[in-house]
Amino acid sequence: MINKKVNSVNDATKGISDNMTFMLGGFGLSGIPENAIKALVDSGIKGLTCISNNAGVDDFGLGLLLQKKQIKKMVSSYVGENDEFERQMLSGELDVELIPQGTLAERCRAAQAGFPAIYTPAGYGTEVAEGKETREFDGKMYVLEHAFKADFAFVKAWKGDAAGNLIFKGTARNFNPVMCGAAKITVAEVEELVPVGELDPNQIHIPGIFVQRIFKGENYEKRIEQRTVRQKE
Amino acid sequence: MINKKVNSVNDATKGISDNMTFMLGGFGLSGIPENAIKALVDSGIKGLTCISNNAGVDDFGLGLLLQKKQIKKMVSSYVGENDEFERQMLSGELDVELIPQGTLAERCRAAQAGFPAIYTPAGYGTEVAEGKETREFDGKMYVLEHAFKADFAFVKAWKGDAAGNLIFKGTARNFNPVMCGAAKITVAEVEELVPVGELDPNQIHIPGIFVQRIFKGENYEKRIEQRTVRQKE
Amino acid sequence: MLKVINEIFRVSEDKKQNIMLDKTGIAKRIAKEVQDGYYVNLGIGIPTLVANYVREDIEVEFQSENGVLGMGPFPFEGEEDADIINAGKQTITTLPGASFFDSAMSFSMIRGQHVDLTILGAMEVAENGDIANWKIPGKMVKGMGGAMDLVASAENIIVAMMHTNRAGASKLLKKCSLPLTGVGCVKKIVTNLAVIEVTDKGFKLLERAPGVSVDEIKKATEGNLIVEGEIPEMNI
Amino acid sequence: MLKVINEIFRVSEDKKQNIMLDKTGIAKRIAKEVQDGYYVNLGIGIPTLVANYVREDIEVEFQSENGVLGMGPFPFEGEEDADIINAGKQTITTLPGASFFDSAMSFSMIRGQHVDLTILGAMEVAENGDIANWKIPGKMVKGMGGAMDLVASAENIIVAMMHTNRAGASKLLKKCSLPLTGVGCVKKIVTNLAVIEVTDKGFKLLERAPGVSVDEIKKATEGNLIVEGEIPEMNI
Repeated sequence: MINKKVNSVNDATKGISDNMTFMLGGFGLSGIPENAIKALVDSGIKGLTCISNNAGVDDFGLGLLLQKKQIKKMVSSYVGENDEFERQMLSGELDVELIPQGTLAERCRAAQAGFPAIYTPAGYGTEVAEGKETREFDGKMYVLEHAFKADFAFVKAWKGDAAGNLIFKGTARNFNPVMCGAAKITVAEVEELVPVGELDPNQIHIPGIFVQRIFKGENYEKRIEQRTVRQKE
Repeated sequence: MINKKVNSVNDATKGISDNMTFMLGGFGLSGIPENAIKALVDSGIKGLTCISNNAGVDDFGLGLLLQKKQIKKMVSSYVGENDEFERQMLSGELDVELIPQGTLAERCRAAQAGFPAIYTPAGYGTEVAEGKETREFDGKMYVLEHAFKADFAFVKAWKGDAAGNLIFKGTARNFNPVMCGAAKITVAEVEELVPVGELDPNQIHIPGIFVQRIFKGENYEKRIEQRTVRQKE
Repeated sequence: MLKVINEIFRVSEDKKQNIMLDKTGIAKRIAKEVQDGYYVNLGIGIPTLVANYVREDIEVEFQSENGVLGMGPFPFEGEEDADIINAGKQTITTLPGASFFDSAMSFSMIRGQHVDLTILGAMEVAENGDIANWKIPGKMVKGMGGAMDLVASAENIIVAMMHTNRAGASKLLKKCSLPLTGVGCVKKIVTNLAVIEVTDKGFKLLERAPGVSVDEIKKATEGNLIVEGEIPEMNI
Repeated sequence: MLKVINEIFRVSEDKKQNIMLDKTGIAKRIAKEVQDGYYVNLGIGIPTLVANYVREDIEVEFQSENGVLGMGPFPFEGEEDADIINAGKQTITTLPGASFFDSAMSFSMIRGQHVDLTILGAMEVAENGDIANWKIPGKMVKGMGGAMDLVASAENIIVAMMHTNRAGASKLLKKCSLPLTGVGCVKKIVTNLAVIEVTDKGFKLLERAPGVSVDEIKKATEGNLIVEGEIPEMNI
């Protein structure tokens, strides 16, 4: 077993620096790498490009990095829950590249799987396709989209082991698996770090080969964005 | 819950006919859809194109279809365990397209995921790339390979439910998941058909949406090709 | 099974109190398009309401692009789980037979046309089936989320929207003025005034909302409106 | 952990009795190239033997392209499972920390260069790094299996083979005569005679097998052989 365990988020984020490109898992505030984000905020590094489906809210998730103006560019599919984001974007301080959600997922997967580019129908005929190669296959039009290149991927899983194996929970899975191995270094934080051999090899979502560093995260807030409930009758 | 359960392999293979293209899961004899193969043999349909990593052995797996000369063309990555196969190939009765194993997997996945084609480095500069488009990305050469088009995919899983959800076991997983939803109709046979709700939604390998018909297979032989063991000391 | 969903969605709807009757009517009419055995992706807004009115004698599964198939009702108070949400970031539950998966597999379902019906809102639809629903230049841009993947992939797209915008201008146009979400993809539109099919020749009027005249629909439709024979009233 | 594998592989090797000493020697020499923390894909034949000789004080995981990472020794008699095999279709076991996955993910590991070292056999290697190992025209063609994906993707490929074929002809050529498996991909070759690096200028001799002279290696090498300075003997 190749040991990927590090003891702290500081060890896990070793090597981060200004102007790097990061991938960050999560959909809304669900399944975001809370510990890594906090460490990035504390580090004070700036000029970051962040590839993440969303940009958090004003006071949580990537919003924390935005507050401190550490992000130069966001690559996302949906960013609408964040006033500071809006201010920075409209003032031109923040560069924003909006891309379709499935394209975002697949450009991560392409990087993970060694594909240079993919042809997707999403965005054909729209401004998303401007300046990009388009091509017809079987009478349908597709846009050529390239694999992402990133320095670090920060993902959050439910359970993991020192071999780097990961299991995600519910819809907190989202973009986390496709970002594993899609950057030069993948850092996984987990709620539970279990002994090697405890996870069923048949039920591992991401094998450890895609993960370089793993640590047990602390103090998960797991904030809910839209608390919708029903009453017991 | 949308019910995919059928009661027999005959119901499951309804609609098969001469000259169709089938995908069949399995690696060697591991994880092959034994019940479906038997039904195809019994049906007597001919002129088949079979997309399958291997071609079985003389008296098991796809070898059974070869014995009855039902296969017109094989698309595989490795076919070396089968005398009848060799005879038919050398005599020209059988058309064989050999493609790299990773390309085979990804051409299935492309069909499943709605991608028309992929760029893979495998086979560049070899006869596999002859007549195909090649292209450079970042200084490396890739070959354009197209998504498969198939009429039926026959897969074998370990556990499944009437919603079509599947869980595979060990390396019997192999090509089975990527073939689900990669053909017009996906037929899954399972060793255990469990009540809907029993499978953990977090641990399902293939969601039921990719499966059109599911049934409980019978009399699995699960033959071992290379029985390698060690002695207890 | 659906009964449970229906009851729940109604609860939330009643609670909100801001659902206009015609939005409910649109949802009710669209619900009739949902067939037994359909996998359905519902957009945010009016489309979400459709789940309330699907017939109870058919089986339908709802997919949410953030990674769940087999969505159920909202959780009971106190049972909500931050790890189980829908694409609108709302806490949800799952029904028996549900599954969770990653974003790549979710869009494999969508792009690979395994989802049978996509219902979404729009700011504008053009008579050639173009749709615009993600961006108003100069205003805050929230992003397209999964909408571009959905409209580029789905064979069966129904748009749920009001026939005109707040200023009274038609949203059914000769040509979209806003940045497009997808081209030539919308097949059917259900508005507060009409059911319209998008054909090679333009908007074809299929049904009128109760009490609405063909003339009123014509007036509210900027694009070419094809009216052939008697136009029946919607049966909701 | 590796100790277990080693013991096991040795058992199977002893049992077979058909392993030539030089093949074992090749495997032993290649084993020295395996570093701590490596994920390794081993081809069939000599490469499989490499697992026997990896240092016991380092951690290595073996990947098999049919869908397993963390392969262990063969199972005890009676414990073999048809659902747990390697790419050679042999029954295997897994070690703690192992995982199973589908063929697409397996080749994501390979194509995505997450596997650190690929060791495979060859029929021919050319001085530009081309490799041929899957087809002899006119003879039975078994297929390339995963070899083309492996050689097209891996950054670190070591070929394990005899220096000459059964007819005594060199397998290290100016140009491959057989259909290629991949182009310009081989970095290192370990044969029964030598350790050779593939450079821009051709085969560079790094080490001699014990007792083998530079002249003997030159004679057995059809391609350009670069000999610079004193060539040390392999340390096995």
